[in-house]
Amino acid sequence: MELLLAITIGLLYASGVYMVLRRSMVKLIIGIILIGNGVNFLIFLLGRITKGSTPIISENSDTFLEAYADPVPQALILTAIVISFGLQAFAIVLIKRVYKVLNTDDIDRLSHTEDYDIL
Amino acid sequence: MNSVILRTAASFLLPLLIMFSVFILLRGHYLPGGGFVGGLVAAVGFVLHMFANGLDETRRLLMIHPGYLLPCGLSLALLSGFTPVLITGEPFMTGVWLDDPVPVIGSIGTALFFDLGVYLVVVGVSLTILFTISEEVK
Amino acid sequence: MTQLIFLPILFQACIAVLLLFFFGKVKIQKIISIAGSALNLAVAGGVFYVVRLEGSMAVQAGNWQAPFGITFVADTLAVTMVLLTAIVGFAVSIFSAYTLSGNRIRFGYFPVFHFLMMGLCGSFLTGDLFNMYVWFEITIITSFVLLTLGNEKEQLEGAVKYFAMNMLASLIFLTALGILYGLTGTLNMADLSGKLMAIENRGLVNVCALFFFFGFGIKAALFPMYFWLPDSYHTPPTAVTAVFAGLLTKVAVYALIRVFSLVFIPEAFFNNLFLIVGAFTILSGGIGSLVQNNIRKVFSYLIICHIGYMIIGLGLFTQAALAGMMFYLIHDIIIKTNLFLMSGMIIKIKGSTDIRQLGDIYNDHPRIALLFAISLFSVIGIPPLSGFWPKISLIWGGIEKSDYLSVGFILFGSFITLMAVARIWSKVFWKSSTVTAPPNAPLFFDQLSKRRRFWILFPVGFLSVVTLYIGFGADNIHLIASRIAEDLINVDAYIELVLGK
Amino acid sequence: MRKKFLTNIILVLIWVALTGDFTFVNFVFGFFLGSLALWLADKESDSRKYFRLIPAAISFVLFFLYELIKANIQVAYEVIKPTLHMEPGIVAIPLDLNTDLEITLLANLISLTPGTLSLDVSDNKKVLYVHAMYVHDKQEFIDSVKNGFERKVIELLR
Amino acid sequence: MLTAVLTGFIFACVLVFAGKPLKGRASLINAVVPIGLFVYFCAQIPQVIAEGAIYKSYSWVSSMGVDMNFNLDGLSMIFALMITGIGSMVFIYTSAYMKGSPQLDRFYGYLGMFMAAMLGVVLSDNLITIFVFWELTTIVSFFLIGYNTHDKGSRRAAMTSLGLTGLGGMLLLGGIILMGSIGDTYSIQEMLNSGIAFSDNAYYPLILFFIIGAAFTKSAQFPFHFWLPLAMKAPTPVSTYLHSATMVKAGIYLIFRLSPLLGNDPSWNNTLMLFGGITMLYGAWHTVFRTDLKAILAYSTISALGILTFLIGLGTKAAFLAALIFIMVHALYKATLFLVAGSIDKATGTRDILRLRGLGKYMIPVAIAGILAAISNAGIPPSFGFLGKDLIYEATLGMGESAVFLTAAAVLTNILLLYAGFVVGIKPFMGTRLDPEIKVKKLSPAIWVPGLILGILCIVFGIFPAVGEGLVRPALSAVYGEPFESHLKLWHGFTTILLLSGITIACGVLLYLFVKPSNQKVALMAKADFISPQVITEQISRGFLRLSIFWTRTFNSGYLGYYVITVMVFVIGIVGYELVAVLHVKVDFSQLKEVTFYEMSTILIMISGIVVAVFSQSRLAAIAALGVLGYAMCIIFVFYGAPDLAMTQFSIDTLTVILFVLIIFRLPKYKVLSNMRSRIRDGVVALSFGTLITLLILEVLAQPVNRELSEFYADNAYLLAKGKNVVNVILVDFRGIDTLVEITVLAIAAIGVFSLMKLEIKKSEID
Amino acid sequence: MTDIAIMIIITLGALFVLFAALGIVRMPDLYLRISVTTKAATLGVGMILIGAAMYFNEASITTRALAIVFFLILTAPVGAHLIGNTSYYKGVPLWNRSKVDDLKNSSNGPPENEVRKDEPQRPQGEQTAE
Amino acid sequence: MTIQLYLQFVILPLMAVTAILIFIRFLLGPSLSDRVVSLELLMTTAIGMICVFAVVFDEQNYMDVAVILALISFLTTVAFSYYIEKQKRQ
Ligand code: NA
Ligand code: NA
Repeated sequence: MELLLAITIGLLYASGVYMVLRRSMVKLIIGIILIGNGVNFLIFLLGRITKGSTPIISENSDTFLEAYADPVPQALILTAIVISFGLQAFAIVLIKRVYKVLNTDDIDRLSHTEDYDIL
Repeated sequence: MNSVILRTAASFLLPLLIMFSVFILLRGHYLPGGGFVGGLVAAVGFVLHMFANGLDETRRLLMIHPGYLLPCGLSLALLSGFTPVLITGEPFMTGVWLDDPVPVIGSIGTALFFDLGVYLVVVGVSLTILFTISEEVK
Repeated sequence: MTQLIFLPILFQACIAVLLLFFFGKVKIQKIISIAGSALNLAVAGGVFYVVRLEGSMAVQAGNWQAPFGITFVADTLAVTMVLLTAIVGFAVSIFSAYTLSGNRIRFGYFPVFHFLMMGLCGSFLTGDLFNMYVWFEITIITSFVLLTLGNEKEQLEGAVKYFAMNMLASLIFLTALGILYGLTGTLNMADLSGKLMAIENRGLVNVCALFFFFGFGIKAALFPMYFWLPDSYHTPPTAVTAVFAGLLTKVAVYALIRVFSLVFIPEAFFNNLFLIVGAFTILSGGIGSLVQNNIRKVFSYLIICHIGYMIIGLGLFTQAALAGMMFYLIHDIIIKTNLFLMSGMIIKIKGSTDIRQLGDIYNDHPRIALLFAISLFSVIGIPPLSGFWPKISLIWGGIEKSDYLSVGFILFGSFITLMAVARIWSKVFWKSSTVTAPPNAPLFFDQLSKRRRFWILFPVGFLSVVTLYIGFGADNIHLIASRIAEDLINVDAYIELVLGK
Repeated sequence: MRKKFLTNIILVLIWVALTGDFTFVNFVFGFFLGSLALWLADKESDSRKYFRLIPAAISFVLFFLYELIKANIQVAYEVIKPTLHMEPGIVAIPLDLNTDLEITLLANLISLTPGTLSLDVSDNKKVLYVHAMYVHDKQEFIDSVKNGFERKVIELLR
Repeated sequence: MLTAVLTGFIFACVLVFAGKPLKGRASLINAVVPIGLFVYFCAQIPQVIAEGAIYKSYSWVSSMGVDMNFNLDGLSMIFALMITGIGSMVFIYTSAYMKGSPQLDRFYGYLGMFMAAMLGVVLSDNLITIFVFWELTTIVSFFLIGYNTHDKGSRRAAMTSLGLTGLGGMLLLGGIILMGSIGDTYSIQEMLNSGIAFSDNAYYPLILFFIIGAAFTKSAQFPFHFWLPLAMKAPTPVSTYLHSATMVKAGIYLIFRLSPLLGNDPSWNNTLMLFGGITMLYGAWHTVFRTDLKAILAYSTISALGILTFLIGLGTKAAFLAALIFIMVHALYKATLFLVAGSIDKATGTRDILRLRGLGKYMIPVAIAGILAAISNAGIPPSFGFLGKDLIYEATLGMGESAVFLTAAAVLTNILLLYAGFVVGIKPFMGTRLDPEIKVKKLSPAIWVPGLILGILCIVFGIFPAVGEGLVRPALSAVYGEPFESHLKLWHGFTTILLLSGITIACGVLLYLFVKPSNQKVALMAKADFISPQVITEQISRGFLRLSIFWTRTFNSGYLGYYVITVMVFVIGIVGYELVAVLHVKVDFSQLKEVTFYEMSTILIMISGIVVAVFSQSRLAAIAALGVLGYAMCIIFVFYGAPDLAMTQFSIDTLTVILFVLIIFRLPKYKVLSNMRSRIRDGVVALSFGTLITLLILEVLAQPVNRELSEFYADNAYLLAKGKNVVNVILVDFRGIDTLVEITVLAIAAIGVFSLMKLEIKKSEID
Repeated sequence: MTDIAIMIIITLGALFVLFAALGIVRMPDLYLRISVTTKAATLGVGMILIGAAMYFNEASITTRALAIVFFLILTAPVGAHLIGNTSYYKGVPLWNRSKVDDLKNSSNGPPENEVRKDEPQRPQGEQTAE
Repeated sequence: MTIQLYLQFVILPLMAVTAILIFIRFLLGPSLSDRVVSLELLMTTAIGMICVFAVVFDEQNYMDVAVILALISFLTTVAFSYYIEKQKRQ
């Protein structure tokens, strides 16, 4: 399964980068979300995965009696997910606003050619 | 949205979701859940209400602008972090717990208030964002 | 006593939260922000003083012993950065209060600004790499908000690129953290230091380090990852750009310094990488600054150019080079902030940023021009002003390592800076301008009340005084920088402080 | 007022069941929480009779489950057989119900049983438009709804 | 002594705030400063002669080895006296010459600062301190050349001179730091005392390159000379002071100062001789082709500087002596000539030599000064110049085999210089008729007195050689290490030297009589401009700017896609390089057997979700696919024991989808914006990056795992932190600060969204 | 014994969900797909939940399972109604073999003519993607 | 055969097939509404799947995930409907 997940993560990164390279702002954000998912998955996988046992201590004991999934990557990913949600929410609204002001979704139309008439 | 069915359903769902959210919040220290998800569930309730009844209606329901939940939540979280500094002189964010667990809620300590702060902030954030946007969409 | 470490962070947090309670109330917010920033300056100064007096301190948040909790460490490097942040924060807070339009303040400028300050202090003080990531995210989101605050056309155009590149950077940073945790199972920097040393597969450690390099490198605007900076830094209100210029790229430089001295042991591969990248950064920034017509873009490219110095210093990694790098960092934070504040003043005076239209500042406002000259000459490194001393130290480092190419680039960078600044002086201050403030435009500098003019000038003057101190009191600054350089080379003290072994 | 109180009690029961903690304190807490939720959620109320609630509800649920399972099997058959023999259509059903709650309940019931889907309620709340899978005879369909679900709803809520 | 140096700066600072009253007539008061300093230095002379040097030390940036150590020895003394003496004259002259200028206070401020900086250069013992003051002179010069701020030519000249001297400054910095790190000190005295031999060091050539480069740019040696004529755009007092008498001699001073340290190698001498020789001939030659008084003077200054370099290059004691005397000679007569030229300009409004004649009777004192200076310049006895010229010839003649060649060059130069001096100092006053268009204004005494004083001194110093001798004696011992023994005399008897002097004067006078300045000659010279160093340098710098524009435009194209792809290629290149070297992962496909069907199908759905998100032509379909992808991830999180994660991911994904859905109104249709080629290129980059990540993951997974952290958390979550959901305990307790920051991020994002949607700024708001 | 009951209930539930899935693939128009799926899935998942509740046999889990069922029963029809309603007005067509369409002719019906007129009038590029 | 094994090797694959079928509809569309409906169904299926997991791994904590899924998934449908409705009005 690790192999499959690793390939999937690679695919998430690749598709994310591909989307970031597109010219549409919506695609840009989709790309960033894709990479973000890839990163979360990467942390999850590299923290080593354990099947089926939650890092929650059972009701009538003080510590774990059996194997449990590493809670640290989970906590890290949780934080990362929430943070990237904040950023994504902002970004999504940003494209809305950009479109409202500039009337385009095309990133390449956001750039002006500089006039270097210094010579 | 102009649907009687949705409106009626939403008015049932809202109290239910709020209650669930508190449940998720309180149980977070022992079971999956916590302030973040809890806050989101509460926010979902209000957002549903907004979809069904319109923004103005939901605003009236909430009475305050959801943005004010942000400083409230943040200061609650900060205060719970400060508590150990003030009480025992231990570092910021050290857990301070009441000796005996309280029924229903479990152990009461700074972590709980911290989670409550998280909850409030999340509700505030989700609602601020969604309200702002749907105002635009209107 | 160690609890003091939290103070700079929490103080800013409290100001910000307090400001949120007064959301939309312009006047109260101004008062709170300025008073808060002044107090914060005192707080940061106090912490700096205590650490200089009693040595580095560490505190474990939540009272969980390292590496299990989040450690906060106040060593000389960290407290110096915190103090600089407080200085910049104080100046910009005043400048903002007197120049920003009420609308921007009404929509949350000040709370976000103080959150940014908090994020910066957090990044400097934390001893935990993942925690540094979250502080970084604070600086990123606040910078997004500040960058777009106002929603003007230019701002939004710049914001998209800024957003994309910075998101990319933080995703790479996060990837690096994931790899690091996978390799070592820890996130505490002191702990990482030892654990990474024990890993046999050095290549993998290097790859991990590379990801950190790219993540921070994008934010620090290194070659060839700097492109977003000149495309966005000239767009928001001056007060905002001033903070960005002074602190935002530097926090990434700080992270590079910290990570590549404490966590990863500097190896030849990285030293060479830094040297090459640093040299090209100087080159790109320098020649970029020569050909721009927007005064803020010139300054933006200068930011890039001068980051190259610090990276070269990091690449040389000798006591002298590191001291030079730190000295430069100290100087650069103050000076870049001031340069952008000045650009704001120029806009206030003339209403334009186009070098071709500007002019006459020297003739119309000779004293203001002289005030500006302090910073302009400092940025060139005209001796004995502040930019001069670190360069000497850097060159020492280069000579020590017999790296004459780097020395050459440092000198070349200085020369280009000289020409770029001279060009500004000639075109903006000397020549006659084609724009003038329209009559009855109450927001232009000349038509402001005397009191307001004073308070707009005050931050520039304040920072100029600091710059002068850095230049003429170079001895003290060099001592601090040398102390930091020692700390960076001998990390054992840091590790012992955190892990208590 | 009474409706509020009753709803509150229901909420308390749900809460207690949810937490699985049948202590007095939890009841009190649940009541407190329920009132809070209601206070937040329900700013207007009209009183109703709840005397016949429990038996009517039980009969209602049983009827509903029966309909649900029956219809599901019917649809399951429809889905797996090789050819499609449906006669779908949208049918307007005149309503005898008057409150929003009643209409909603009916509409949901109709939607929940397979093969039918409430599409819309007319603006004057007198007609319910239902999409149905099998409209062999329009009137027959209308009657089945009116005699089935609508009657049960009226029994339950009036 | 520190006070002496700082006086100028303090004076300048005072002027910034209290300059107003010192503008009009009162500006003469400003001259008190240089005169006072001149007196101060005069008062030191006896002590210097008696003790050899006065050494004062003030600690400054000691931690960097930089202290304010001042060493007033013979050499410094000559320069200090020149600086303050000529400075006094210039200050007086300025008060009249610049009368009415609205920024006179500023001008005096610059002059004061310049004087201070120059004093700093010649008095400092510490190399870095020298550099500090050296750069200050550059900067002040920039301000003074660009004094007429609205004149484009002035600004360009200022930029050019700054560029060249600034470049030299960088070289100097490199040189002195190199010297410092070899010598382990920046104090010249300490270096001398330690007896260090730089010429034995492997880096000697580099030091030479740096130091000589610095000196040459500053002292306008060929091919860096051209900034000096351009600098004539500055007001005449500036040209007098900076660009003839003092600043340009800073380079000469530097070479002088360092020759005991660096001069014991033939490469040093040869370089100086070669460039000095070329410069003196080149400069002198060009004077013939100029018609502007100041231009002629500029080229003759270049030539004189060449002579000095040349002399120091000779390296003999006689040459040093000649150079020291010639510095003084030149300072006196050149300053006089500049003042004369300025006076003429002031009185007539022109400096065009073709139009100037017959001024003698209108401005007798000026004419006297001019003629005296021209005589000294020509080396006609009994002027000070005669003495100087004698010594030059003596030095060249003493050079053994190459004596003839060197002497010939010196003679030729002197002939041409004589011509130049006559053209400026005598020609305007000769003749009887004025140019009809020229009106001669009356000049105030403050204008002609300084020139006259200096002119007279040109002769006085000649008649009383002991004055010069007294000054030169300690200087020579400072730079040559040996005391000066012989005595300077005007009359040596009939010698070869006298013959040479005669030839020089005769040829020069003939040249003056038969070769007249003309516009044709100017035009003739202009034809050769394309190979002049100035034009070549300008072309190089223009080329550099073009390259800069190309570079900047290429990298900062403004297109986000290029930025990202550049970064990506950079990342892939370097990471790939490192990774390939260490990769020993063997992909073990057998582990795929353990993958269950439902896992496989979840992955399958994920991958299809990705594909739809990437390739869908419908934006909402892409977003919905993103949702599906997120939900599939939730399921995988559930597989591997992360319920909290699944919950959060699910709620966040739902919210994101909702946000997208709400926002997407009115956005234009997805369009295919890129062509196939760029899509393939992007695809290749993206896939390589993805592959890299996959390989990296597999490599890391092969490493041993450390679970110290999670074990601690697991053991203590309930016992110490009273929670059973370890993830939540980490979030609110162990790593609570992360969460605190995280919610802050959310709060800020909410503010951001609020302001993004609601804030509208009016165009009139400038901030 | 309970185990077998649980297995049966869960199997039935899974099958209902499977039918729903088959339905959504096979049904010819949107409305039929909604009709088939919403409830089949609700019933199926409800049964699975009850099976799980029986397995754990614990009050808190049972209530949680019931809560989910309750929630699904409450929301599924509303969702189905909403999406059906809006789709209808957006113009998602009925299957061509549909018999009647009362809504079309009612006062609530879609403003057919307007829609048609509207379509080509939208400015190019402004047109919203689906 | 224990209940766990049965669920793992019979029911879970069955549900995986279900999910794939639903996803096929998602891919096919053709209208947005179809995708929304299949998304909703997918989420409902996920609830079931998670419950089955809870039994398979004997991990009651997973039930909470199902609760959250049930609570929140409805919102997606409502939002999409909202979108479709608004779009219609334009
Ligand atoms: Na969290
Ligand atoms: Na959380």
